Amino acid sequence: MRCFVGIDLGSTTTKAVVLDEEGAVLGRGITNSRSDYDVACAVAQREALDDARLTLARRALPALGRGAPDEVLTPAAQEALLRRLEQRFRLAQHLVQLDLLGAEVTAELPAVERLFPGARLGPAIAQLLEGLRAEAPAQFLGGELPRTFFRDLAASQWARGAQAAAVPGERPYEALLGAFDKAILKVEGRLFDLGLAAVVGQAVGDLVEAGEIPGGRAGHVERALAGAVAAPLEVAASVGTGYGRARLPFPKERIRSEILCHGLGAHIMFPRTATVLDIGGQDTKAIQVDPDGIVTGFQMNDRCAAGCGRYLGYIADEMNLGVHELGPLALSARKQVRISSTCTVFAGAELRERLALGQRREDILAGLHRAIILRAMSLLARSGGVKAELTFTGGVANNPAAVAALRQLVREGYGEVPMNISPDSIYTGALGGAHFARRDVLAGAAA
Amino acid sequence: MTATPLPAAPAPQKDRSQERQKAMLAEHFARLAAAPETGAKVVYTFVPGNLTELLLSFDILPVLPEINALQSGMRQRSREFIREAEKRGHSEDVCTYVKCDLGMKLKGNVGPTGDRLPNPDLLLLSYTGCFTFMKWFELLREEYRAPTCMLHVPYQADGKVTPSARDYVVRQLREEVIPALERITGRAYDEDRLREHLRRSAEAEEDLVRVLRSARRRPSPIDGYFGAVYYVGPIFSSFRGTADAAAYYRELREEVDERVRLGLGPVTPDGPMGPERFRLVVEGPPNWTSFREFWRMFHAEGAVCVASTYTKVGGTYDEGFRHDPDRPLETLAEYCLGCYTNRSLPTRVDVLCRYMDEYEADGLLVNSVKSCNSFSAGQLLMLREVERRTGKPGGFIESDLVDPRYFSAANVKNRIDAYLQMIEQRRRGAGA
Amino acid sequence: MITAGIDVGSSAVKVALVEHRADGSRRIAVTDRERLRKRDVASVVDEVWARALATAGVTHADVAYVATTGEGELIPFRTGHFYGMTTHARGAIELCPEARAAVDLGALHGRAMVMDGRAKVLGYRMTSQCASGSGQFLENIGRYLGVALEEVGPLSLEAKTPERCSSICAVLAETDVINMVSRGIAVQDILKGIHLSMAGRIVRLLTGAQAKGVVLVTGGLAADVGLLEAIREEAAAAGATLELRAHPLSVHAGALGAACWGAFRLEKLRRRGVALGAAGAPAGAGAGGVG
Amino acid sequence: MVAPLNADQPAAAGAAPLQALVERARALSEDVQLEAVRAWKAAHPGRIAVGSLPVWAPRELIHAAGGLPVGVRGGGDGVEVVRGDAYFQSYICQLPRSTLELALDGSYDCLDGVIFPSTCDVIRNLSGMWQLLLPGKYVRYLDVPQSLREDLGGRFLEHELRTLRDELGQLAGAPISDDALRASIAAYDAHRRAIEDVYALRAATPWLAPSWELYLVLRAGDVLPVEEHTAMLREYRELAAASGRPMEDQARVVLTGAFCERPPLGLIQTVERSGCAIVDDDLALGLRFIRGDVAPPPDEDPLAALARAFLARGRRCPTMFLPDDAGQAKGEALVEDARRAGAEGVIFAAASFCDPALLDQPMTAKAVEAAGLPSTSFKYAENTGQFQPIREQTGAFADAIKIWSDA
Ligand SMILES: Nc1ncnc2c1ncn2[C@@H]1O[C@H](COP(=O)(O)OP(=O)(O)O)[C@@H](O)[C@H]1O
Ligand SMILES: Nc1ncnc2c1ncn2[C@@H]1O[C@H](COP(=O)(O)OP(=O)(O)O)[C@@H](O)[C@H]1O
Ligand code: SF4
Ligand code: SF4
Ligand code: SF4
Repeated sequence: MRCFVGIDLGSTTTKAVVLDEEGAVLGRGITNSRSDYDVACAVAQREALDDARLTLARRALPALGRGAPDEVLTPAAQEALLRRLEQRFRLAQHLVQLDLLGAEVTAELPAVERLFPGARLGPAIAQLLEGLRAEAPAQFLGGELPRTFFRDLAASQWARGAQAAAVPGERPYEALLGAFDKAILKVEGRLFDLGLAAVVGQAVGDLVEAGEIPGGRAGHVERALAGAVAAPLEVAASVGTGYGRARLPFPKERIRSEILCHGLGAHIMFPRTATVLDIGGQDTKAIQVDPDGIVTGFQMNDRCAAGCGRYLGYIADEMNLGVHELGPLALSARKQVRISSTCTVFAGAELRERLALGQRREDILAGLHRAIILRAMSLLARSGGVKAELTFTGGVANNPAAVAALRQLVREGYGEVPMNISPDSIYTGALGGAHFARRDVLAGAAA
Repeated sequence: MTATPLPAAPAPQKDRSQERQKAMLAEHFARLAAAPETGAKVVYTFVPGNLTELLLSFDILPVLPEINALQSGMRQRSREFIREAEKRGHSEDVCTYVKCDLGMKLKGNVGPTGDRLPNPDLLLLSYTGCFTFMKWFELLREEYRAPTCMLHVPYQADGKVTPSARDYVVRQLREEVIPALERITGRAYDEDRLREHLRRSAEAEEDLVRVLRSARRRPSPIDGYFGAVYYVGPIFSSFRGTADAAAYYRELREEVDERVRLGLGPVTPDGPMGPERFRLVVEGPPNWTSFREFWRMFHAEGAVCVASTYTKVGGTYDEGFRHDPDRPLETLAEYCLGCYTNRSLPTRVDVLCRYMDEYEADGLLVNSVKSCNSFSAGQLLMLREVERRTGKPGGFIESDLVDPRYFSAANVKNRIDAYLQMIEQRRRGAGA
Repeated sequence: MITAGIDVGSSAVKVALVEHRADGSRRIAVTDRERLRKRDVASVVDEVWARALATAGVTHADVAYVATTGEGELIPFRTGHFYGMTTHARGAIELCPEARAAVDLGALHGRAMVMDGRAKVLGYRMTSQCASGSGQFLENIGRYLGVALEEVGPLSLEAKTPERCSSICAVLAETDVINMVSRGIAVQDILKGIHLSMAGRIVRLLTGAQAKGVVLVTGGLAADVGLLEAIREEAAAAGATLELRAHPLSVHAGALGAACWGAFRLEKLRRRGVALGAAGAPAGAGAGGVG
Repeated sequence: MVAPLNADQPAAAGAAPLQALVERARALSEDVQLEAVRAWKAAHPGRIAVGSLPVWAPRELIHAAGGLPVGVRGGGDGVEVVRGDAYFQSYICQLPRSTLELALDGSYDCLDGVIFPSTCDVIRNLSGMWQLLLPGKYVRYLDVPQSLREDLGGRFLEHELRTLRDELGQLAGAPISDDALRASIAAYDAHRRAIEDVYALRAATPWLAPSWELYLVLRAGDVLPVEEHTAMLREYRELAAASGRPMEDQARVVLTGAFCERPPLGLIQTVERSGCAIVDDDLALGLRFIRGDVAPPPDEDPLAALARAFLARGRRCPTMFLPDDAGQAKGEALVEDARRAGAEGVIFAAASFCDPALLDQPMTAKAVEAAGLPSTSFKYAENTGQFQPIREQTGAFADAIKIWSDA
């Protein structure tokens, strides 16, 4: 079938959205932006297409719910099957990447050992890799799927393992980390092909084992599912946007500014959107749109990256937390410490100074989130204010403390304004891009 | 803030006028280089509120430190000059024009033509539209140990030239400036000569205005920002009131008239511009260190700047002001008081709205430069006001005049593209 | 007599023990350093302190004066505190008596000081609010590039056509770097470009403080040979006559300087007839231990 | 790292009244929303309150119109700036942002007008922004002459002041009489003397009147009627002199450059706690702008006297041009002040992006150095929250002065 792709190459993450002919979202994909833009795009697009195939599988499943009573797959079983399929798929991908990592680390070993005379890392590294491998099934087949990218997931496990394994002189911590840092870049630059089809059998098998699918139906279910995920997807058009769009391997007319894409994306998700606030990794945008989703005005932060998503990243690093953990922690604050500087680079220093003054971590975090949103409020004011409805997009919209601070400050400044936040807000730009792609093709067909 | 590049750099138009301007400048710098031998007197002064006719009437050669700074920016020397000034304890925060000029002095005071510039016999501090000028000459005074003559030009806070302000300036001209010029030249003030220069100024001003106004046509035959910074060159600097300048503007006017007749658009350093797609009014000075690259971000997209405020810092002739030979000192005072950045913010908003209207622009773009508080403080409000009054969208970019550290091409281009795409989308409606 | 200096930095804790002999000569008994790596500062201090004492084979009670510096003001067992530039200047003189200036390049700040032969600080400059070009920044970039801290310097020395970062902000510079990689710029050239931008700032600090002659680089970045080279180049380009040096113990300059000032202070107090209790007695009034 | 900032408490016996005074001053100095002004207006119906931005404005004229002169100096670290930031790029100082924030949130509604004295391009343009954003409010941009000649600058200033006098009279509903102006000048002469007395006490015995405390007392003057503030200053001087606080061994420094945007209190405390005693400063430059008394002889026009005092005894601070024939080179005045206060060093503290202060600094620093005084410099913003780098710097500065003081 024909589909349309929007790709948002952000400073932090690269997002892709796939639409079907009717403009419904088929799939979404995300990866961390990296120096090889082509790979980042390819990975995000491949993920989105895989996700699209999952959607197709979901669409195909109800058919399995029809037939003789002892043959039907109950809706619960269908759900379980889909979930399992996704889990199996993510696990398989993870294992492939661990293999790549193992190979790369091993290849880098001599170079690293040369830097640390006397170091012998081989056995420790083998052990570290083994540990990662052993942990994988529980990580993916248990409950929630991990929400972080391979890089981050592996990095934190690796750091933990390295800390335990380190012995000064013989196996310095720095050397163990260094080997990982080198290898991970290579791993990220590698494209690997792993279709969903490869794990259909495993997923079905798991459910048979769990007694959710009658053993006799296994073959039938497997065939139906494999057929659905193997359906050919033809990308009819793609539009690129985002910070790195100028370097996307797209012709110029297939590139749209982030402003237009975020405006349109927000309009598509929430048609009554009048104002869009987008906080990404290193910029913040305030956009005004008309009832058709056409941008009427916008403002972006100036050259200083203070108060953007990266700021939270630095803070999280400093606290040894994941970015997604910051918001919940901040929400548990009892009071807010007033923070004035949102300079990203000094965030850590300020944090330490405040902690040393005896202030609580949660309270400082609450203050930091408010400070970020205060800056965003200025930008909103600059762009013409907050009008109903306000849609909050970009990665930072995933942060509940940022959302809470925004709600409060909007109420203080503008009264009760309906506010939209979608769990998929990080894909807003890519969604807008995909719609531009679709419109371009439809307009071309009409002409 | 101010003034204009040597056309020796990227030439927008290989026209006769262009050649003439180049020759005028070369001659001027040659005279400056020879000053130590010829004994010609040299006065350093600023562009906004310059008293060129008066200086000419004393046969004094003006040097404009702002132009030094600008040229250093275009010649890619500013980074090193600014570094030199910062090395001497200047803050990263302050106006880079000052630092760039100071750095050039510290590095031997070699001007754009490669000749050493002569030291000043007098620092004529005509302090118009910006407080930094005062500090600038205090700093130069320490370097050159030259006498300083202050001409304090009050601000047009209420949007008009008050009689008290004019009298104050005239009296200063008469009692401070003229005596200082007499002192250094040993000559008496010759009002008839001054009148003669003023008459020529008015002539050139008439032609310049006609050139600038040609941008009201579609397509506009000129770029009223990037191109016009070359056009205002002679009149903003050492040539206002000379026969050369009058001839230059006559020639320029004829050339532009010809373009109009032929229905041509502007010429850019990369050749004639393609079809005109966007008409913009621009507020704020340009960036000099990446001038061509900056211009290209506009013309490559078919955006022409039809009017700009920067080209009015050395006089707001298009608002009707002409030097009047019959009231020589009064006219100089009114000229100083009327320069663009000496006008209150509400007046500046009025000017911009008028431009939007008269030049049928699609939008207002502000290039906010870090150096210049005089221009920049309040621009965001001006933008909002113009948007509100005209209903046209505003765009906002940030850079600097001559500090390459503050020009991020990717950043600026990103915003300009988004802005132009927005105008396009609005024009086309939802289907874009 | 033994005095100690403890330098609590933003990325590492450094300890130095100095033995002062009766004839006025000194010997550096122990230097030790432990990276914080986001661990609790107090426990890291305790760890390195105990280790240093053990290495020297002395006990806490043998130490006549414990001088803190950096962010070490709150260490409970300190005798007195000296500010960072005071101690780095002293440490620099200790390591390199000809030095008349020092530049301390640590994880977050850079600071230049000019001093006389007695380590009297005559002038100094610190980096301002905007933090681009700190050691931390270099570490982040290294991680992006998959280059270990120890490799950064040697790689930078190999650069042929360094590519400068345009951004003034460290965050935006990170993106610049990704951009460069995507444009196929060699790692060597990127690192050198970053070194040059950092060096530009550092040279401005030095010249701003009016440094001349021998300059000792102190702090962790003294180990970065690429940065040192870049500073030399930038200094030459700026026409500054500086002779840049580094010492293997450069990173310990703050702790060493603190230990030396501790002895100086002790002497001064003794002359005034004030006796200090055993080390660990609470520090006297006032934030500074000097005066 | 440092003890909580509000731990400073007056120590010795008799501390209670001093403490009460300081607490009152603290409350007034934190009153950026001008509650005190509102209260004053309620108690004095029909009278005007007129604000002025730093540096110098003729408060005497407002006072003579029966009005309350109010210092408009931004929000310090006490307000969250949203709309103010919306109008200013990141490379402009903080003062206009928080000032505009307060104007837009209604805090300045109690002001009948605002005077913007010629200070810098930022404040100049702010006057225009005020006109656009708060239409209908009285706004006066007050140009001050850069020519010191009485027949030139003097005449111009007199004309400016006369315009202001007429306009304030209209605002207040009755013209300002010469007698009223004379009385107001006298009130401000007394105020100037009271300030100088406190400064003198601090310069002699800084430990008795620590600067963080004096700073609060000075800032209270932004909202207090001049008579009350004079009384407060006198009372403070007496209480502080009698406080019996122990002497501290600190380096004696002059703090300069902070004449417009106010540094946060924590910054002053940081400087003091790192070992520096501030013995002179330009934190209240506007109030100390004219040195000595203005009071004219009975036969002289008081307005002309004010203009003349400005020309003859106004400070040549960074916002003013120093003419060739001023009789003094750049920075000499600062060196003199430092000598008079017995300072051992100079700290240049400028607001970030403050062109007047920062462009002046290399010149004055050179003069200071030539006079053999060490100096150091840093930048701040009114809402600076990170004092660590500043403490390192002033601490090292104090260390150097103290270690070598008797060597
Ligand atoms: N799950 C999450 N929880 C909290 N914050 C998140 C999450 N995911 C992303 N972010 C924030 O979003 C930022 C990246 O936003 P994004 O819109 O992807 O930026 P860009 O488009 O510039 O790449 C990160 O810096 C981080 O602060
Ligand atoms: N071998 C090395 N090569 C290059 N840089 C190094 C090396 N070791 C440490 N550094 C740098 O030194 C910095 C730490 O310096 P240090 O003076 O200890 O900082 P602080 O006192 O702020 O903790 C680190 O950020 C790191 O970038
Ligand atoms: S380093 Fe901090 S203050 Fe400087 S530009 Fe970056 S975020 Fe802004
Ligand atoms: S502040 Fe602006 S007008 Fe003033 S000297 Fe600098 S660039 Fe020119
Ligand atoms: S702080 Fe400086 S730049 Fe800012 S308003 Fe005051 S004088 Fe002007």
